[in-house]
Amino acid sequence: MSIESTLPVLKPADFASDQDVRWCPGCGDYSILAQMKKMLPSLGVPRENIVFISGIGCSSRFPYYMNTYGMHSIHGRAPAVATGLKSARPDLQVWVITGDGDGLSIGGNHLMHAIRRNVDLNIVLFNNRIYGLTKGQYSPTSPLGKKTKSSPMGAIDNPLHPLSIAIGCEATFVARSIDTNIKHLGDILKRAAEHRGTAFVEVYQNCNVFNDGAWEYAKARETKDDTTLELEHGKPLLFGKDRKKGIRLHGLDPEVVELGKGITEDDLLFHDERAAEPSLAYLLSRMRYEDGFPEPIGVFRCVDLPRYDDEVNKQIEKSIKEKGKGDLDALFNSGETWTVE
Amino acid sequence: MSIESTLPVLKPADFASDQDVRWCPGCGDYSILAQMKKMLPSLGVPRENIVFISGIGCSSRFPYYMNTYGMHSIHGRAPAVATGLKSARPDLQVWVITGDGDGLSIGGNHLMHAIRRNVDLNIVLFNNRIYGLTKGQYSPTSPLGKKTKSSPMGAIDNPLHPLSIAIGCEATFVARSIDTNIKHLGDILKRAAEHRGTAFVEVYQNCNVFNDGAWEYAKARETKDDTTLELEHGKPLLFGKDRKKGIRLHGLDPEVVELGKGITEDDLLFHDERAAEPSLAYLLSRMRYEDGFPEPIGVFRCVDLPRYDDEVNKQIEKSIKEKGKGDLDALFNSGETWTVE
Amino acid sequence: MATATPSKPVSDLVEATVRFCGDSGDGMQLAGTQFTTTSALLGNDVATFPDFPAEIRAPRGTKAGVSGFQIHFSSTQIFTPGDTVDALVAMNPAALVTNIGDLRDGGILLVNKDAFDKKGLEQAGYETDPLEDGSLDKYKLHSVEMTKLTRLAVDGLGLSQKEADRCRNFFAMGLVFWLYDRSLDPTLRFIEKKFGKLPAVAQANTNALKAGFNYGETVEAIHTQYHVGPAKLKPGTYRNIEGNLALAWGLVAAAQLSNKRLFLGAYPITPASDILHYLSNYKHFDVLTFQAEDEIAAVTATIGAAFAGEMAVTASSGPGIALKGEALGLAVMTELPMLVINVQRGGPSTGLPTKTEQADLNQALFGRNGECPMPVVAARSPGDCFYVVQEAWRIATKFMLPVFVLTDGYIANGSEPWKIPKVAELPRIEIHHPSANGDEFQPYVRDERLSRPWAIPGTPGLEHRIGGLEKANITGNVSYDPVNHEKMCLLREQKVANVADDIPLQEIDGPESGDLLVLSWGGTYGSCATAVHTAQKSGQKVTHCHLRYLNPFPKNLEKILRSFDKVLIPELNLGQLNAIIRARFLIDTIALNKIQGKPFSVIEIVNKINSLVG
Amino acid sequence: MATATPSKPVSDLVEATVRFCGDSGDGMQLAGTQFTTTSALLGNDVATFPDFPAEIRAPRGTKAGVSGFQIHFSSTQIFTPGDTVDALVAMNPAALVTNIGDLRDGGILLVNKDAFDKKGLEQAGYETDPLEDGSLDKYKLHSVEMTKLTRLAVDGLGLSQKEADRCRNFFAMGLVFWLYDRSLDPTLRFIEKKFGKLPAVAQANTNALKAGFNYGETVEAIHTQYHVGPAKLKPGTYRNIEGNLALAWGLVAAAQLSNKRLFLGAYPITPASDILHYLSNYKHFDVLTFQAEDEIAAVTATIGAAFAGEMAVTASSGPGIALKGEALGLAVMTELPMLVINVQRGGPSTGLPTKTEQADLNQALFGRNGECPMPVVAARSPGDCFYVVQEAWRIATKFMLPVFVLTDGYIANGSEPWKIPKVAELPRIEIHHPSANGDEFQPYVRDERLSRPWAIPGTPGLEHRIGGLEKANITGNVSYDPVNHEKMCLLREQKVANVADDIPLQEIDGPESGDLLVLSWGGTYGSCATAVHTAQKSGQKVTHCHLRYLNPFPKNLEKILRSFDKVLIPELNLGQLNAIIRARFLIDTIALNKIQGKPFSVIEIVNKINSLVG
Ligand SMILES: Cc1ncc(C[n+]2csc(CCOP(=O)(O)OP(=O)(O)O)c2C)c(N)n1
Ligand SMILES: Cc1ncc(C[n+]2csc(CCOP(=O)(O)OP(=O)(O)O)c2C)c(N)n1
Ligand code: SF4
Ligand code: SF4
Ligand SMILES: [Mg+2]
Ligand SMILES: [Mg+2]
Repeated sequence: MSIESTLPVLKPADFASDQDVRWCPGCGDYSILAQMKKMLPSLGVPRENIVFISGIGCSSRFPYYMNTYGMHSIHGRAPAVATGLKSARPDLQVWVITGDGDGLSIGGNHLMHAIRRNVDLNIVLFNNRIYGLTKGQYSPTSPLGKKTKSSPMGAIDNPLHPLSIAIGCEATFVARSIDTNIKHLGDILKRAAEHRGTAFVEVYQNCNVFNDGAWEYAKARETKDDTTLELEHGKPLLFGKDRKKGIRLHGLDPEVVELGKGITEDDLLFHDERAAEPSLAYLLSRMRYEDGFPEPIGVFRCVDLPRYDDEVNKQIEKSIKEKGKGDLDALFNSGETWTVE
Repeated sequence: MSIESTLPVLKPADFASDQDVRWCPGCGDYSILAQMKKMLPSLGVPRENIVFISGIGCSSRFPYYMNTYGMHSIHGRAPAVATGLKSARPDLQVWVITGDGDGLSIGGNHLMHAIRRNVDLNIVLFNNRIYGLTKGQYSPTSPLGKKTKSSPMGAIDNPLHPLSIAIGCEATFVARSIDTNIKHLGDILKRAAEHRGTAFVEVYQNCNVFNDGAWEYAKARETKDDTTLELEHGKPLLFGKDRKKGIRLHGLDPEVVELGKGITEDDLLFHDERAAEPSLAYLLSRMRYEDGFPEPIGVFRCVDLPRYDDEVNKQIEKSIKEKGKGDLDALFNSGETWTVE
Repeated sequence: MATATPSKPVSDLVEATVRFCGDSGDGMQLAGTQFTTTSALLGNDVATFPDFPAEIRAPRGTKAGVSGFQIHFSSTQIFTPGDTVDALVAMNPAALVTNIGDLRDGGILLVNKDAFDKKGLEQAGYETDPLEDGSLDKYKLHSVEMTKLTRLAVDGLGLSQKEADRCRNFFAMGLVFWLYDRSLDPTLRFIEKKFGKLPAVAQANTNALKAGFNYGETVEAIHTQYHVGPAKLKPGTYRNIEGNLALAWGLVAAAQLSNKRLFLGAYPITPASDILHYLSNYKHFDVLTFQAEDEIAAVTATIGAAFAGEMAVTASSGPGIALKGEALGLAVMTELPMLVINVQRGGPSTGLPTKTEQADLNQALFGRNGECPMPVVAARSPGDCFYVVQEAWRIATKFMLPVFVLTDGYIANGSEPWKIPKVAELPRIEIHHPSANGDEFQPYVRDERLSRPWAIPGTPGLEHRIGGLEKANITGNVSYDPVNHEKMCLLREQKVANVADDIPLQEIDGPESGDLLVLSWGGTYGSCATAVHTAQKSGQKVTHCHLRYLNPFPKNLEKILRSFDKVLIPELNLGQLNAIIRARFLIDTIALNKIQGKPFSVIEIVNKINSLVG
Repeated sequence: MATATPSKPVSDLVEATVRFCGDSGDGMQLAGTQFTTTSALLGNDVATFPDFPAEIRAPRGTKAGVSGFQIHFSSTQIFTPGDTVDALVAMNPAALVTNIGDLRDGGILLVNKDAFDKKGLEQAGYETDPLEDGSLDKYKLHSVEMTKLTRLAVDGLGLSQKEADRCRNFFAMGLVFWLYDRSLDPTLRFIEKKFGKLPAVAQANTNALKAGFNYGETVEAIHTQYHVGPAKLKPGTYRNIEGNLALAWGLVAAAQLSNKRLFLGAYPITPASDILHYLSNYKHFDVLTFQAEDEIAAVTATIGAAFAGEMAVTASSGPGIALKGEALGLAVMTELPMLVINVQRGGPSTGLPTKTEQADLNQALFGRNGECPMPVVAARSPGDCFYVVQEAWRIATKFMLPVFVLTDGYIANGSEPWKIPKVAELPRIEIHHPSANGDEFQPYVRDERLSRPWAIPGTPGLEHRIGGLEKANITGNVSYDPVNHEKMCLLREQKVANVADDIPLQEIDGPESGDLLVLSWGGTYGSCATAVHTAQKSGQKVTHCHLRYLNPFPKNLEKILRSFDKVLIPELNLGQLNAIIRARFLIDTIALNKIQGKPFSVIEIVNKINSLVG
């Protein structure tokens, strides 16, 4: 695919399909859709070279609303569909849209393997901590004790932490944002698009029908400065309304400290998204509001490593270079043959 | 199940079934089988209360050779079978035997969910970094560049690290041992059995037919002291023939140091398998021979947290206590009813 | 409040069909349910058909967001929710345009006039206002300002306008209750129970309900009230029941009757999820529900629970059942008893998740690798689900094998009056677990039915290993022996065939021979029964034969089939049972197929019957 | 070394069957392959049947560890590896006891005497030494000290005893080569190529081979040599080919002929893994192999690749295919072309992984939820795999749908001479991808065959979305419309039916009418063809009809079936095609079923024919 040098300049509206958007009024998905449409034109990638692949769930309706190529596949399998597509056509920009159920319950294995292969995909997981489309069962990210249709006495399944898993699976790019934090979300989606390799983005998304307020602490104007922490590469971990609080390491344990009284920014943990080893990213992924920590948003990890889609095609090129383009007649006639007159 | 007070004392041979063991001569699986048989009597659990569940693979033939209850299920699903069994019957001791293909390729998702639910299972993953039973394709733990039947130009799939994943999935017990390190292996299996919750054990296992020598560095008498490091709770991380080498933390990065020249044991990283947060365990799981580190063996993490099988039954008990044992006639007659004479 | 004394003429009817439709946010399912309960309490026979959109909440006012609930109520026995509607309540233009086609000519049409504004009409695609342009002339149109009247009725209770508007469905209900001369009492009780803790809301709904009722009573335009008397049901205590609830109750009952704990391994999927929801509320019945990470984990955990000795059940719908295929092979190979429930929906693939279909019969029979036979039974109506699962569990444990139970979205969500059984009168299910007797334990030794022993872990002396590789008969050891393999394949097949010795002979409804046999299965029961009754009444020699057992067939089925000149097989698929009957009996059956995500109407079957028997 | 001048009497034979058997470590597969190549090079028609244990390396000397390779070679055309064996080479007692049953009375038996020690006999379960106790009297027994003689032959080359013993199979080969008057040259070339870099090993194998040959030449006890002349094959250049290799080559060819890249998404599984292995070696043919994490990822990645515009293929065996069922629904719904290959093995469940069966036909036809039709084609022999996949790809792309290809373990691992085609003479496969033409793009618009356009990402102006929910025809938008759903179900069905217009009429082998038609499909071709030829020779009015197309059937099939008094359907299952034929045509066909993990012997079919046509 050759990209023409004088690309028409696209606008967000150019990325809207002709289909009515059918999420519940007030759903956090709308905001993510809007940020995606807003961000995409900035990449300069022609619309026809973009593909959205999703599984099943409210979130997975996403591709229908984008005027790009797309597939609303089956529950949990989007990363695998996308791996096939991207390996075959590394020139395309491939997005995977998934939910906490789609991506971490039925689809956990494909997610894990796409990430470890570092296929050049942009995976956005809409985490609303509930199964929306099937009307409100607890999901793998629902907190312990969560009462839902299928857990009337409270969920007893210890929740998964999407970023911890991704990091456990050798992820090269891991980030987090929030549906209503629109500028941040747009920036993160762009960073994901620019990363070469699997970019895994968790978005805190509100399901106002079945799990309203799940992320209220991280979204509400009054609390968000204390409950979230915006990661910046090379910068100390600061948060709070006046950025007077920070995270310091005590051995391997992070602790919240107030600046002043002898504690300066230099005592804090500094973020390094490019650290070769993911231990820092892992540690950051463990910081949870319920344990008294601000939850980091932004890019946890971003390192450049070989990508499956690239390597698989390189092996083909190399093989052609070394052996010459395969000659079927020669192949068929290789080995022991005999002739009947 | 009431366990009789005067249990007959069992011997390893009591755990051998009448089936011929059919692994290749020299396979590392024999040693694991032997250690299991040797360790089990020490637990004092009657044979009939032990169940081995496996998937498919050479390793998964294991249950046939144990004179306990057992199921050789289907590829990748043993953790799910075992979750059903154990939830239904928490009184049983349930082992899951799996391989790097069975457990991390097709079965990755079930493994992840059994671990995060902290079902009281003992999962032993025989890691030979190859698909043995299907005769030698690369597995999710095969190193990059590994040439196999299905990767003639070398594998390009970035390998997974079983312990990193387990830790990414909220594991409460994580350990590693080596098939030929029989005393250590026996101890670790015992620790796993004693842990309440999912105990995940990776065993370095040699497949002498399709991947001979994969772990030679960690097994060979000449090298093993330098390439492995035996973890001990509360102790500094020491290794090397004369235990003169150690691991020190530099920020979040481990580094190998020689003791002496101003460096003492106190400067080293101390192991704490009971750390509430798994960041240390995670960091240890990243130390790899190829990066110049000794690979830790032993127990990485061991913490006590609620178990799914226990909780699910507790909710039932609680519900019975609160609502009384369910009365079907009353249930059927609840709500609006009417009578036809 | 007792039934009001009618002040307008009351016309007696044998039966009637009402449909409430409106936006998904309009509370139509609640209105329908209340009308159903009230009618049932009045002694009517009832049959219902809820129909809701696939979207959780499609944008308000759009056609995609229309939700409907149809109730057929009668003073005679009925089996279907009715082909056409006698009275239609349409809360907005989108509901009107999508539902008007089903209102019979001359039928009553109640619309919420307030919703017919410019935006509403546009969203429904109306170019002119149908309330004004004469296009509804063939109906008895009553255009009521429901929004306005509801707001007035709740005025002074301190509700926001949004809250006030949420009471509109109670206004509509009240009006329809008046129209069909129903008591408000059950609904008033319901309001009390449901909103008791929110007195203002409770009062508002009460006011709206009564306002609707009084509106009918007062307004001149509506001159006649209708009355449908009680049906002659068998004596007993009744309740109205939905299929999924009946199924859940049947499972709990089967567990108690067989002295087992119930284990459900499930992953949510429409329209099967409610089984999980209901059962997760029955923990005090010693029911363990496991919400698995996917359908494969659900079924394999179920196999684990079956091995453990539980009453093990997994429930899903088509796409989820597809994922269970491989594991069901393991269940067949290990010869463990368990139930696999498929609440069928429209396929293929994700298909039409909220619509009904019966196109997974082939999947149940053949959707596994190798020769992998399983018995298959199907429920015919909401209440029948209760009994079918008990029967399935009886078969599973007696023959030691997994059994498929088929229901569908239509009976799962539909409801009917259900005669409440006494648990003491339900048949017990005997299960035997062996214990050691000194001999070496042989896990694949067989009894006269070919069943192997169900030895459960924890039993001393019976330690054994099972699995998916072919087993030697008797010993259960892995066996690659060719002759043993053939023997085992035939044994597994025979075991299923033996079930035919243990099930009732097939019953028929109508003469034992004649011109036409209508052969049906599953959720089409009601339409077929009604159509055959119609035909019989008009003197046609038509008999109905409804199959509960799809594998194996009852032993007398062939004889029945051969006693009729023609055999018609109506199915909501492209002819799946039809092909099986043809293959088995070489009879040139006639297929009637419909695959529109909804049940047969009676008339479709009647027409087909007429075309066949003149 | 040219063929030795025979110094003993040579007896001419039309055909012969030899089986090598021994421990899995004994190199019997290699011996068999070498004998096959040599015979093929001599111009014989050959058919082979390798049979290896399920264990990777079962303990040495046990029955579980016995590996065998049977070669049928002939001066006439043959189709099967032979029912019974004329000469059996048994390298140890376990091999003898498990294989002797197939040696014909009077057959030649060559055993390695050295292996018949106490332990070996015990492992095989012999209480007395069969070489001594007279139990083998009905065979021409030659008890040879192969181990000792091999060690002598390689003496002085510096090999360890273990290495020396590994040459025993070459000794056995040499002896059999002498017995059947075959040249050693191809094997010498093979040794050179394979062991060239290890001169000592190469020399040792050469020595052992020649020692075996010379042993035959010299030893008095073996008095006769046999000769099987060349067969009259069609002129051309031939090679011997296994089914899985032919299949892999067929795929590569189909890709080239359709100007596509080949994408294989697969997860290893016996007996399909070799397809992945072969194709992963053909990267220079622009073949991309993706070893997925499981079969679901394999098939869904394949769907992704199909969407991308590749020649997308997934290959597995029964249990893996079971896992693909749900995703195949998506493939059907998205109407994308792709191939799904099932190398069938013994089922159900894990079953008999290394054995053959044809019990997955039902799964291919029905193993999905909803009405989910797919064309199904089946290969009949190793070489036929090459052509079947090309035909399947032609259908897939012409009709825009996924196509099932069935082979089985028997043809996948078996081999036969294969006339090497010229690529230029193979039919091209035309594929059209649309590009924007100014009109709005409609992804579900249809051509005269009902195929929709294959628009691929990267094409400007054709952006569109597909998925598993029901689609509106033409526009491809999600549609819950009842009538559209029925229309789409019928369209998908019709599309498959339309394939019948595009495939050749069914051919038969024998008269156009008669007493009996033998109807077969897949890997039973050889046995059926041979049996029918035998019957025809003995004057019976029997015709053979072998199906390549199982869905849809060729248009003239019904006519053919109705032209015979009886129809016999032999299958390695419990009657799957049989049921389909009965359902479709209402013909009272006769099933002949075998499910022993191995092919029909010719005699089994001949006997059945005799019982039917007297
Ligand atoms: C095989 C299969 N199983 C189950 C379902 C039902 N299902 C659809 S979406 C969903 C969960 C969706 O949850 P999530 O991914 O969190 O998405 P959300 O709706 O919350 O955005 C389930 C269980 C299905 N469509 N297919
Ligand atoms: C559904 C399914 N897919 C594939 C297979 C084939 N298969 C059996 S074992 C195996 C991999 C085994 O690898 P591993 O788990 O590492 O076990 P090992 O043999 O190395 O001990 C595969 C792919 C199968 N049996 N079932
Ligand atoms: S159910 Fe929740 S996640 Fe789904 S569309 Fe509605 S608000 Fe959004
Ligand atoms: S193939 Fe490898 S893992 Fe399997 S039994 Fe043989 S040596 Fe062990
Ligand atoms: Mg969700
Ligand atoms: Mg392995």
